[in-house]
Amino acid sequence: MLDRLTEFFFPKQVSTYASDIDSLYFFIFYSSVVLFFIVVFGMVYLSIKYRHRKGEELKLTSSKDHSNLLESMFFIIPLILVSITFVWGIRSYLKMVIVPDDAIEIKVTGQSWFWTFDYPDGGTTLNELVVPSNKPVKLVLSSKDVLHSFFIPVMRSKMDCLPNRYNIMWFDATKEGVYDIFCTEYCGTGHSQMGAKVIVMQPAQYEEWASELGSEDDDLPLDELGAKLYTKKACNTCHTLDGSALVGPSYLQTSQMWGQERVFDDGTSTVIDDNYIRSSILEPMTQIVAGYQGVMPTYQGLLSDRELDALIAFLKTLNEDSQI
Amino acid sequence: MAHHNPDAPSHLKHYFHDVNQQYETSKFAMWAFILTEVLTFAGLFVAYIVYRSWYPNMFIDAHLLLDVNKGLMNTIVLITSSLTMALAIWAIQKNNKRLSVLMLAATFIFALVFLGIKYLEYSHKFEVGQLPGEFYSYMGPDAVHLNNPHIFFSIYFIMTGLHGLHVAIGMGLIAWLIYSTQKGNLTSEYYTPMEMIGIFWHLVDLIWIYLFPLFYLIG
Amino acid sequence: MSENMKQNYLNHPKGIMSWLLTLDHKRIGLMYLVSGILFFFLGGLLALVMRFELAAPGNDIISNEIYNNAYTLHGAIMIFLFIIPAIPGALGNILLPLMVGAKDVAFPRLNLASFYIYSFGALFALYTIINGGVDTGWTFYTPYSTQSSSNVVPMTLGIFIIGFSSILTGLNFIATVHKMRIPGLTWYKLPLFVWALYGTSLVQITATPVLAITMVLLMLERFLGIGIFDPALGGDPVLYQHFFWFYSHPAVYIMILPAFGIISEIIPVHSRKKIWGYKFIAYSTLSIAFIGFLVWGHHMFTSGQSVFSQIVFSFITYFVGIPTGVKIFSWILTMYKGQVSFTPPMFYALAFLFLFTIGGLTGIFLGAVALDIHLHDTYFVVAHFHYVMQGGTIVAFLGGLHHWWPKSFGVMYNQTIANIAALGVFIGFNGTFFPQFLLGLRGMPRRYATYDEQFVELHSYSTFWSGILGISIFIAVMNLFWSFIKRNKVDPGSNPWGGMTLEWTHTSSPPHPHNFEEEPVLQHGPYDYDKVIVQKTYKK
Amino acid sequence: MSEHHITPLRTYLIIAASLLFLSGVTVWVSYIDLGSFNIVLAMFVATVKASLVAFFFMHLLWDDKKNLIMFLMSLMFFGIFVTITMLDTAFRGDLGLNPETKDPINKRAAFYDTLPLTDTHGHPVDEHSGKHDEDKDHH
Repeated sequence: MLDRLTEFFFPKQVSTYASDIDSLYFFIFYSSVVLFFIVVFGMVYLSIKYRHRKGEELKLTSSKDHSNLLESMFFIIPLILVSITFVWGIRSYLKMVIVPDDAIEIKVTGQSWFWTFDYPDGGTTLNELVVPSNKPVKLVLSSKDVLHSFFIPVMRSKMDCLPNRYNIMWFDATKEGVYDIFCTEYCGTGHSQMGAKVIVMQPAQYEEWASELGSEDDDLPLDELGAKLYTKKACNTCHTLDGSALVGPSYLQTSQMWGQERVFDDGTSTVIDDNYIRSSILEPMTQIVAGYQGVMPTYQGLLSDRELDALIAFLKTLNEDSQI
Repeated sequence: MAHHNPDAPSHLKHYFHDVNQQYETSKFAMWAFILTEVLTFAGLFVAYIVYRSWYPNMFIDAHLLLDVNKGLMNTIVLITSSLTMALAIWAIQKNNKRLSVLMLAATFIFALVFLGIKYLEYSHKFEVGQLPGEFYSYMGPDAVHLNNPHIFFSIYFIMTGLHGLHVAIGMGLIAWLIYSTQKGNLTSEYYTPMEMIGIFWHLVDLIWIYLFPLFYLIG
Repeated sequence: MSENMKQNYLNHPKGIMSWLLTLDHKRIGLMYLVSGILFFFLGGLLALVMRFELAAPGNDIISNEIYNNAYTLHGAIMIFLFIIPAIPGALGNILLPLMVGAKDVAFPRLNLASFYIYSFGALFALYTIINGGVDTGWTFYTPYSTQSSSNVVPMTLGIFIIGFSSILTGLNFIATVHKMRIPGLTWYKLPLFVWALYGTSLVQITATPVLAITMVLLMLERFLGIGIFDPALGGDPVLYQHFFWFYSHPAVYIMILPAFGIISEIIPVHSRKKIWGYKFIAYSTLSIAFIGFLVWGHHMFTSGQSVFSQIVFSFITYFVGIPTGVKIFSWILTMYKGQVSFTPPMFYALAFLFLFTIGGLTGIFLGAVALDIHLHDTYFVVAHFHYVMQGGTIVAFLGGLHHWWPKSFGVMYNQTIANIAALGVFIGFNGTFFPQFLLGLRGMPRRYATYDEQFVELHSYSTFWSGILGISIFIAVMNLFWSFIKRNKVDPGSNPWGGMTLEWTHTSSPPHPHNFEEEPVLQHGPYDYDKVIVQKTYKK
Repeated sequence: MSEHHITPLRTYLIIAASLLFLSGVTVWVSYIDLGSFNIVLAMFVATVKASLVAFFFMHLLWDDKKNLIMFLMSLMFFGIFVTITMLDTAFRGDLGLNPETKDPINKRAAFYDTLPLTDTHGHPVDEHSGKHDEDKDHH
C-alpha cells in the first residue's frame, strides 16, 4: 500500500536517503490529513447544526468563547507533531549534508544553459552525469554565470550553483538507470531547457566508461562527430536544425546562408565561413546576430580544435541534407 | 455636525478632538517614521557588518585612506547643529521668535558646512579614484595589497551619500521652518512642525554618530 | 435631518476634482479598490496566458522569453500592485476610521499622497510592460538581475516607489489606531479587523524600508557594480537573498494578516456569535507579525547558507504554524451555538477556512529542511503559496468585499449570483492548484515555459480548471460592480447582516462625508451577540 | 500647549558639551591599539552619545513612553536582521562540514588584474612595476 502511494506521489527512490525523506513526507501527510478532516468536519458540522433556520427568531446566543481544555489541546497536539517533524527533518537533513569520506568527487558546473561534469580522473561530459551505483558520489557545484540549481528528483536532492562559490551535495545511487536532472533556479531564457540526465551504471561498467572517457570519438568522421557534439555539447538547447529560431539562430539557416553576408546588431556584417563559425563559438559575444540577444556562453576550453572542425563540418552538411 | 468649535485654534484639524491629541498623534507618527528611517539604514549597516566580518583586514587598512580630520570636523559641526536645532525649539517654546529664527539659520549654515566638507572629501576620492564598485581605480602603494577595497568604498559612498541626502532634505525643511517662523505661523502655542523636523534632524546626527567611528576610526 | 441623510461621501461634494483631491479616507479607499481590481485582472490575465501555454509541453502559444516576462509580471503585479495595497488600501481605508469611530484617518493628506505615490509607482510597472517586460522573476535574484537586459531598473524603481506608499499607509493606520479611537473604545473592544490592520501596519513600516534599500542596492549594482551582491565583483548572491527575504517573508504576513482580520469579522457576524478566543486572536496577530521576521531563511534552504542557519530557520518556522493553527480552530468554534446564515460572505469565509488550512498544512512540509530540499522551487511551492495567497488572502478579500459592499457603497448585489460565483471560485481554485502539489512532488520545477511529457496530464487538468477559476472571479467582481452601476440601492439605515461594530450601528450606508452624524457613543463590544440582539435590517 | 515640557537651556548646553567631549575621546582612543577591543569601545562611546541625543535632544526622556517603544523596536528589528543574517554569513562551511563552501573561489574581483598601479594621487605609475600594464593598454 505504502509503496503504491509512494509511487503515486514521488518519482522512483534511487538514493540511500530517499526512502527516509519519503517516510517523513508520509508522516506529515497523514498527520495533515487527520488535522484537515478535523477542521473540515468541525466547520461543516457546526455550521449546519447551528444554522439559522427559516423563520427562526434572532436570539441571544451563547456567551461561551473559550475552553481551556480545548485550547491547550490545540497547542499541545500540533506542538508535538511539529516537534517530531522538526527533529526528523533535521536528522534526515544531516544525512544529506554529511558526505562519506570515500565518495567520488565530481565537479558540476552550471552555465546558461547546460551542465558540465568534470570527473576525478580527467575527462568531461556535458549534460550527462555518469555515476557508479552503490558508491557515494560527492558533487562540487558551482556556476559560471548566474544562479542555477541542480535537482535530481529521484535522489530527492537539490542544491543551488553559485558563481564564484562551491556548494556540496552527495548521493549514493541504489538502482541503475537513466534519470532526469532539472535546473530549478531561474536562469533566463533557456531555463526550462536546462535539463540533463544522470546515468547510474554498475561500478565495473563505470570504471570501464571512465577509462575510455574522451578517447572514444577519435575515429569518427568529422561530420558524424559534429552531429554527436551538437547534442552532447548542448548546442541543441538554443539552436535548432529545422530552421526555427530558438534562443539563437538555427543551424539550418546558417548553413543555407553559407558564403553570404550576416548582419550583426551593431550594423556590421561578415561573410559566413569557417572562421566566422569558429570565432562565434569561441567568442560569441563579439558579434551578435541582429534580432537575437547576446546570451551565448563561450566554449573556449570546452572544445578541442578537432571538435570545432567537426561542428563546422556538421553544420555544412545540413544544407546539403535539406536539399536532397 | 458642528464642523468646528468656534474658539478652536486655526491649526486644529476638524477630525481631532483637541490640540493635544493632534500634537501627540503627529509626534507618535514621527517616531514611527524614525523607525522606518532606522531600518532603511539598517540594511546598509548589515551590509557593512557582513563585509567587515568577511574582509576584516581590508576594512582596517582601507579606512586609513579616509581623512579623520574632516570626519571629526563634520562630527563637531553636526553636533553643534543639533544643539542649535534644539535651542530653536527651546526659543519658540519661550515664544522668542527672533532667537528661534536665528538658531534655525545657524542650523542651516552648519548643515551647509557639513555638506561642504563632505564635498571636499568626495572630490578628493574622485580625484584619486577611490570610487565605489567597478569605478574603483586607486592602486597606490598603501592600497595595492588590499583585497577588494571597492566594496569598502561602495559601502562608504552609499552610507555617507544616503546620510548626505538626509542632510540636504533636512536643509530644505529647515529653510521652510525659517520662513514659517519668520511669518509668525509657528508660536509657542503651535510649533509641531519644528518639533517634528527637529526629531528628524537629531536622527541625522544620531546616524552620523555611528558612521563616524565605523568608517573613520576603526574601519 | 432627512436632507442630511441623503448626503453621503459618494455624492457630496461633487465634481471630478473633488475626487482627485479628496482627503476623505472612504473615497481614497474606493480609488485604491478600483485600481487594485484593475491590476488584479491584469495579473490574472497573465496567469491565464501562462496556464494555457502550459496546457501542453513545448512552446505552443508563447516563447520562452514571453513566458518568463509573463510570470515575472504576474508575480510582481499581484504582490506589489494588488495584494499588498488592496486590503489595507481599499477595505482598510474605508473601514478603519469607521470602526474606531474617527472622522478620518490621522493624516488624510498623507493618505492621499500614499495613493498617488502608489499610482506613480504603478506607472513604472506599466511602463515596464509596454517597454518589453522584465524577465527576472519577482524575486530579482542576483546576478541574473544585474545582467538581464530586460527592464529591471524601471520595475525595481516602481517597487521602490510603491514601498513608500505602503509605509505611509502603515504609519497612518498605526497613528489612527493609537490616537483616534473614541473614548471607551479600549484595545480589547476593537474589532479584530482593526487589530489585524494594526499588526499589518507594524510589519509594513518595519519591513518595507529594507525592501527599499535592497532595491536601491540592486539598482546601484547595475549602475556602478558596487560588488555587494554580484559575485563577479566579490559580492554574495546569498546575501541578496537575505536582504530580499527580510522584507518578503514578512510581506507574506502583510498579505495574510488583513485576511485573518476579515475572517474574524465575517464569521462572528454571520454566525451571530461572540468570537471564540478574542484575546488569543488579537495577540496571535501580533505574535505572527513578529515571528514572521525571524523565519525568512526557509526560502533559502537550497541556497547554500550555513547548516547552522538552516537548522535555526527550520526551528523558528514552526512557531508561526502553531498560533495560526489555533486561530483556525477559534474561527470554527465561533460557530458553536450560534445562528449561522449561509450568505455570500460566509461562503467565502468557509472557503477560506478550507483553502487556508491546506495552504497552512502544506507549509509544514516545506518547513522540514530535508523534505523542502526535494520540494524547493517545484510546483509544490507554487501550489502552497497560491493556497495561502489566493485561497487565503484573495478569497478573504472577496468575502470582505461582499460583507461590506452594502455598507461602503449603499448598494446590494445579487446574492444568488454571488453564491454561485463563490462556489465556482472554490472549485476552480482547487482544480487549478491541487494537481500542482502532485506535480511538485513528482519533480516538476517552477518557472518552466516548457516541460517533460511525464507532467502533461496534471498540467492540462490545472489549465482546464484555471479557466473556470478565472471566469468565476470575473463574475464575482462584475456582480459587485453591476449592483453599483444599476444603483440597486439599500436603505441608508440598512444593516443586512446584523453587524455590531460602529460602522454598522452608528452610520448610514453609504456613510456620511464626515463618517458620523454625531460622535458615536460605544454601547457594546464588537461581538456581544450574547448581550444584545441586533436586528438584520435590509430594505431597498 | 504650555503644558509641554520645556527642557532648561543648561541641560542642552551640558549635553552638547558632553557630546563634543565624547567625540574627542573616541578619536583619541582609536589611536591606541587595543585589538578588537577598539571596536567595542568605539561602539560603546557611540551608543552613549546616541542615547544622549535620543533622550535629551529628541525629548524621549520626557515623552510618551510609546515613542520610546517605537524607537527601541527599530533597534530590535535591526538586531534581528544582523543576528540572523550573521548566522549564515559567519558560519558557512561550519560544523566541520564541507569546508569548500566557506570562501569564494576567486578571492579578488577580476577587474583588479587590469588596473595599473598608481601613486598616492591616483596617477598611473609609468616605469618599473607599471610597465607591464602600460603595454596592455597600447595593445
